[in-house]
Amino acid sequence: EGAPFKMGLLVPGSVSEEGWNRIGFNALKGVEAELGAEVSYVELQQNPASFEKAFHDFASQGYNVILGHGFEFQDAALAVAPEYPDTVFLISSSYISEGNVIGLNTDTSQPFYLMGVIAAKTGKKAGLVGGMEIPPIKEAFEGFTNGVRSVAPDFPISEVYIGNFTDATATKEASLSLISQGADFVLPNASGATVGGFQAAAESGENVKTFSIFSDFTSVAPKNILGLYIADYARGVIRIVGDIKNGKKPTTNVEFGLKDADVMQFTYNDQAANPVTENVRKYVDEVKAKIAAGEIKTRQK
Amino acid sequence: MANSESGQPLAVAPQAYGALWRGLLRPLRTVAQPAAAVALALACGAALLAFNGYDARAVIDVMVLGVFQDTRSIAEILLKATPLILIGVGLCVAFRCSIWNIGAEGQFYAGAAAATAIGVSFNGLGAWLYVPLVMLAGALAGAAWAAIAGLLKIYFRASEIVTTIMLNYIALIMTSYLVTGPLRDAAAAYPQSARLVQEAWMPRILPPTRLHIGILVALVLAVVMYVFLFRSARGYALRVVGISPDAARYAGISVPRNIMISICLSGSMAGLAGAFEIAGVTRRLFQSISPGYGFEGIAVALLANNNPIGAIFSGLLFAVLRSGSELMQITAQIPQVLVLVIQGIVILSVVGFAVLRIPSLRPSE
Amino acid sequence: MEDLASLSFLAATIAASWRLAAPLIFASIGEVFSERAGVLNIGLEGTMLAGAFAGFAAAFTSGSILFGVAAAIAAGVLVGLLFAFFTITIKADQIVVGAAINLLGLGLTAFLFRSYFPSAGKGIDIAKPVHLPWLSDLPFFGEALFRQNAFVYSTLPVAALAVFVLYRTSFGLTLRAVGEHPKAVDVAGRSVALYRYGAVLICSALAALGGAFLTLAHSNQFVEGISSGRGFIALAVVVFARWSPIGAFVVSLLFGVFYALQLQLQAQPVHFLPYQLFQALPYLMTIAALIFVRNRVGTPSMLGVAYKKS
Amino acid sequence: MSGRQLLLMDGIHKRFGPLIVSAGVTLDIEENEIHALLGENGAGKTVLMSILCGVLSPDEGQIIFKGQALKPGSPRQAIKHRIGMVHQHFMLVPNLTVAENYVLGQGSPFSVIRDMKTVHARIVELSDRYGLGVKPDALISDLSVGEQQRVEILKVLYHGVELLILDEPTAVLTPQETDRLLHLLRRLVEDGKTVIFISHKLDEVIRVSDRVSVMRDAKVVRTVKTSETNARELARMMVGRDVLMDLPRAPIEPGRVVLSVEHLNCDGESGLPALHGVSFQVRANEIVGIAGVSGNGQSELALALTGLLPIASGSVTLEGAELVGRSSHDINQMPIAHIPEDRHRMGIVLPLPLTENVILQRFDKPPFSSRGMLDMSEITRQTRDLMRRFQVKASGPGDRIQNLSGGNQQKLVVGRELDRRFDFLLINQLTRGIDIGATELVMHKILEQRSAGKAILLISTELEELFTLCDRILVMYEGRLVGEMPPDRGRLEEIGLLMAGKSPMSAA
Ligand SMILES: Nc1ncnc2c1ncn2[C@@H]1O[C@H](COP(=O)(O)OP(=O)(O)OP(=O)(O)O)[C@@H](O)[C@H]1O
Ligand SMILES: Nc1ncnc2c1ncn2[C@@H]1O[C@H](COP(=O)(O)OP(=O)(O)OP(=O)(O)O)[C@@H](O)[C@H]1O
Ligand SMILES: [Mg+2]
Ligand SMILES: [Mg+2]
Repeated sequence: EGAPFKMGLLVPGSVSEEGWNRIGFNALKGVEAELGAEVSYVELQQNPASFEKAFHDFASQGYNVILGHGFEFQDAALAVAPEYPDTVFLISSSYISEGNVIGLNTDTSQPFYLMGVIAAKTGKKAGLVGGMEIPPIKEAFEGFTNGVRSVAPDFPISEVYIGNFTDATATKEASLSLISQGADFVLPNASGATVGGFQAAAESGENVKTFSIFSDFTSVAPKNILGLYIADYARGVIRIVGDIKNGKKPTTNVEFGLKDADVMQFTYNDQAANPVTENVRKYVDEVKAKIAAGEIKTRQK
Repeated sequence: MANSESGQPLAVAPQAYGALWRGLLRPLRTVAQPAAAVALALACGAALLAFNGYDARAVIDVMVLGVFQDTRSIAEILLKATPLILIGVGLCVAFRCSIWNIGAEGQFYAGAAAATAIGVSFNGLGAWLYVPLVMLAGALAGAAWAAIAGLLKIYFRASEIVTTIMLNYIALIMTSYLVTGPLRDAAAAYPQSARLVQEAWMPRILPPTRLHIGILVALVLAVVMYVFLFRSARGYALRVVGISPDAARYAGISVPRNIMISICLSGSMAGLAGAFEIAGVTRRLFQSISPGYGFEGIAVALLANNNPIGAIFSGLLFAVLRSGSELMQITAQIPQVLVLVIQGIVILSVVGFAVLRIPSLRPSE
Repeated sequence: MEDLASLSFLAATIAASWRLAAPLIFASIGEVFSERAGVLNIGLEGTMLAGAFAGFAAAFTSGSILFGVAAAIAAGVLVGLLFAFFTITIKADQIVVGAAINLLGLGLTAFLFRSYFPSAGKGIDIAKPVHLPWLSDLPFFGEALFRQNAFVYSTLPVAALAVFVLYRTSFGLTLRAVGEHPKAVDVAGRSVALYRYGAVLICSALAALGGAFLTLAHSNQFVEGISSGRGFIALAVVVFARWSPIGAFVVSLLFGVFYALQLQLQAQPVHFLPYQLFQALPYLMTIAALIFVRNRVGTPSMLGVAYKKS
Repeated sequence: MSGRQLLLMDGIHKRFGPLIVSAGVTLDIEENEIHALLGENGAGKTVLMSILCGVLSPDEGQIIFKGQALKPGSPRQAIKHRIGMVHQHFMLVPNLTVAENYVLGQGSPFSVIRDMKTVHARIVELSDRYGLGVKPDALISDLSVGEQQRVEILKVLYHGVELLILDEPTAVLTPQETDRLLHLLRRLVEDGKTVIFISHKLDEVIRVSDRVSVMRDAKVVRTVKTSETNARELARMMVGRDVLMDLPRAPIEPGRVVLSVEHLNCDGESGLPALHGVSFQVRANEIVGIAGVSGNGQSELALALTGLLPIASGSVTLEGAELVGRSSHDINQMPIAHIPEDRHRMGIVLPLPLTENVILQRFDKPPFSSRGMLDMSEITRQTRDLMRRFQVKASGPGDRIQNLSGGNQQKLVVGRELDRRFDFLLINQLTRGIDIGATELVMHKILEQRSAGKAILLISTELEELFTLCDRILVMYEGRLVGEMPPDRGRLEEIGLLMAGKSPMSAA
């Protein structure tokens, strides 16, 4: 029992970018700091062929927990897991629960639903800019759309995909093009390239509104960002990994939502040129409570 | 590996001692040069690490000992080398015909998509039929995708450099459409195709590792392509077209025909690589099935001086570097992107050494 | 779909086209110089990344965009020297070295970015749009053309300067000769190698500027691989433009138009086509355009061939 | 000829790898003379001159010009001392105009080109003075070879020369053009300039030069006064044996018609009509010559006959089989052999070894290949054999053909073509640039083919060659056949006029 507790992380991109990969990285660092675990990570550039090997590399070196940060790791984990019954394979944004492979999911559609509500209450037209059409993005946008629809069924929404997660310039141009077509609420969601969307909002005047997602981007567009949705996925992961360390392996998949206030922080930016009014905030709080209580479905499952 | 002479069959009558001397010296040189180049590149990588505050010893630990630690590691290297060798060998053929096919990446995607389409479609076909069928589908689709650039060149004089680059983007976008549309696995959340029917899976040759027959096919094809290029009549015609289209026309060698042959051959190899990746490794089609194999394949071919046998070695080298870089990140948290730097330096030092030591390698006017 | 036909849609598309074209204009005009001198530099992508990173790093630490521009040019010149040393002095194959430059550019910028900017969430203040008196307030043209930043405007003087240098100076004349008949230049008593060095350095410096445009004048951050293939597109632009700087400017703009258009079309609320079709539009249009302008001439005849003095 | 020394090249050594191309050459040139340089192909004439004007640097030795040692390997230095060279392969940039070519390398590299008007004016003035007819704004790529030659000479004059070097300037000129050139050279000497003149044509050398230096095996073996020697002696000095200057041509009656061309029309590569209703026949045992100034449709005729240029209308039959409409691949399968005009562009593949050049058309046929695979040992054997029979000088069959001198390349091409199975042999420029020894050899081989019953069409700008070999000579002008002549040297004048587009009748 003298062996140190070890956790490994697989990310599908670069941890240096603000965005999805950074979230996973922060979780890893949190586990290291709070649980005293020995940690390591590997970046796999969206290449499915290398996933299995990376799991093997970690597992064969005696790692106790391996977090595959993204549903795309699920297949590879399932293939490798039977060989290492003592290792727990956690998969982000997955609903899996098969032996030692456990899905962790942050239901992003919930905060995006709230953003949709705000958009519909404060604006005339919404524009969404996605990286690639993959589930976390689509789920988020679905939540946003449902949020909008719950307030104003005819509220126009446009969607643009730039086709990658690196071209911040494309995100910016796509956002500008949406704004030129009348969108006054733009929401970028493209991992490393997200920042371009805020840039576009900042350049288009104070009437264009947006929302900072996953990280704090207020310095890029202080007048335009109405609020922040910060995902502290790390808190959730630390909780689960702590349980595992203490011998309490989860038996089903885990889903974080607005109910987990430590994981999902939803706040407002009072520096915004047109801050969200008290009335709207109150309405949003009610919706939020209902979502947390499971009374509102933010997306189909 | 970077030996131009092996690219030209000079059957000079053997003068006993000279031949013996050459026989000993040439292999030595061909091994020594790249080895020195790689050592230099690793040293540069280590210096870069040390300079930026990382633990530089990790490079040596991992590169020299780590990557070959067990059967699985070696199998994984061969697995990575498979697409690189296949694409590199194919590009040797295209480049020898002066067809600058930058489109192996797109042809790889085309092959992968076709292999998937075939691989998910039938049941009860039997592996002995299904496996070749999947390979054929990949090769044909790769060739067809490349043929577009060939036809555009022949009929519209459109530079293949431009068209293959464009076709790369289009193939990527098409794959994205396929996995979110027609080929999408309805049951999965992730945009990916359904899993291939088990009979279509490439037989594994070293269980429990993932190594499959693809590597054997790649090695055989490298030899076949070498013989084709430098020992066969048709390969000779192809090289003449590559050096001097006017001389080819004068000699009654059809230039368009050889353009099509070379670009389709290289496309089919890239397509085949795509099929192997699907049916041998991932078993599904994803949007980003290639981490840039097609571009790395260009470097593989060029590093091998467009010699298919050489491409085996440069392909292996690049696979080792990639494997090592993943391991380095796990063991020493060294950013994996360092591998790109090391690859770049390997190429530069190989051409540097080659030019220093073999005068005949200097490009002639 | 009625707003497709509206003037403001048009103005926005034109403005976006020019912005999207700007990095391509820099890089492709640079490549025109290099290829006119007979040097095929496929290392544009890596060079652009070097410029994007150096520009960002310098501007981030100093807070000055001008400093960023200077750093980007310096980085471009360094990359150019490396490329030139291997291709011109050592006479290694230009495509091989170009491929290596691309790997180095991508790898080194990512490596350094991670090592020194672990969490650069803040980014830099990018170049501001320049308000031109009177012009910027014109009803339609103001929005379409005259609300850009200095980088975008500078594509015009850069193109004009390129034309002047290439066709009106002794340097340009010799440069064009070097790509066609280097020996004639040698016999005329000029160093082929020196001119090729010059051409490559101009090429790399401009490509690096194109890269710096991305971080200093468009998005305020460096992202690994931010050039996203623009270096390769620029190569295509040069061929399409028949090795002319004006052509490179126009073709880059055309590409910008296609790209802006696909973004605009995707954003249209009612369409039943897969969005990938729109994404493919710029590339499909390029191929279509190549078919229409068949029978090209003007490839420098010594393109890609090293020059050996004896 | 003043008798004062202008230039001394002393003990020049130069090697390319193992090949010694200058073995301690010493050459002295006097002021105001025309000094001819003679030598077999590959003797090292071009290399020596390249060293003189700084394009190559010598391994050893020094160059003393007007009593001053020149820095070796510096073209600038040579230009500064007003040493100018017209190269065997033209040094003109094809996509630039004449004037632009002239200002290339002039002035500061960072200067703006302003004064093109002055440049044009000076070109026109010089051109008029020497009667060269050079247009300053013409694009080089639009000019014929002869015109380019004059542009080259004027370029050197434009830059102002004291020592003018001409490397085989007459190889592509018509007799009239050659006459004009030789006159020009004499005028230049009268103007105080000095000329070094390289040629394989002894009669020109005798006519124009004051002294002759002969090179053999990378050395200058002798320098003599022209007035004290003759062609036969010069030939012996070069080759080391007596050379037959006039080959005996057995009188044979021509046999059946092998090639028949009727009303041939076709367009050139530029798209303009190049041939207008060309009709002629070539019979077995017959050599038919086509004379003409280059650029009058001869190239197009050769390409059309071999399927390399599409034929607009007309008919070409070979042994009764129609060639029109067939691909060059098909025509290659027929009993036809073709010695092309531009060997660098078509006849050979420069970076490939001799072996792979020998098999160029027959690579997929026995004995060179069987079942699709090349038989390398057989190919090597055949290459050696061909090298021996045609006296091709090279370090071995594996040598890259680009390392051979032009004459040796030509011998290989001639040998390769004569080894093919053919009834009709098409030759476009047989002896261009090859030395008299090699000329004798290949002419001899061609006459052998004539005796063996082959039909031969010889296109040439070289009247001497046509007179020696042909049974009859057709003259081509602006894409038309304008006359037929017997190979009678006495009617040289008449042929010259026909070639210039003038009817001999009206001229007379
Ligand atoms: N263009 C053609 N027209 C008619 N027959 C042809 C043509 N090309 C090839 N053939 C015939 O088909 C056979 C196939 O041989 P091969 O493939 O070597 O043809 P090829 O034209 O010589 O090929 P390459 O163009 O590579 O030289 C040839 O021997 C010839 O008889
Ligand atoms: N760059 C080179 N590399 C290697 N060998 C060369 C080179 N240039 C010339 N040679 C060789 O040097 C020798 C002399 O060549 P050179 O061109 O001077 O002959 P030449 O006397 O001018 O012949 P010709 O009458 O055919 O023009 C030849 O054997 C030739 O093959
Ligand atoms: Mg053939
Ligand atoms: Mg010569």
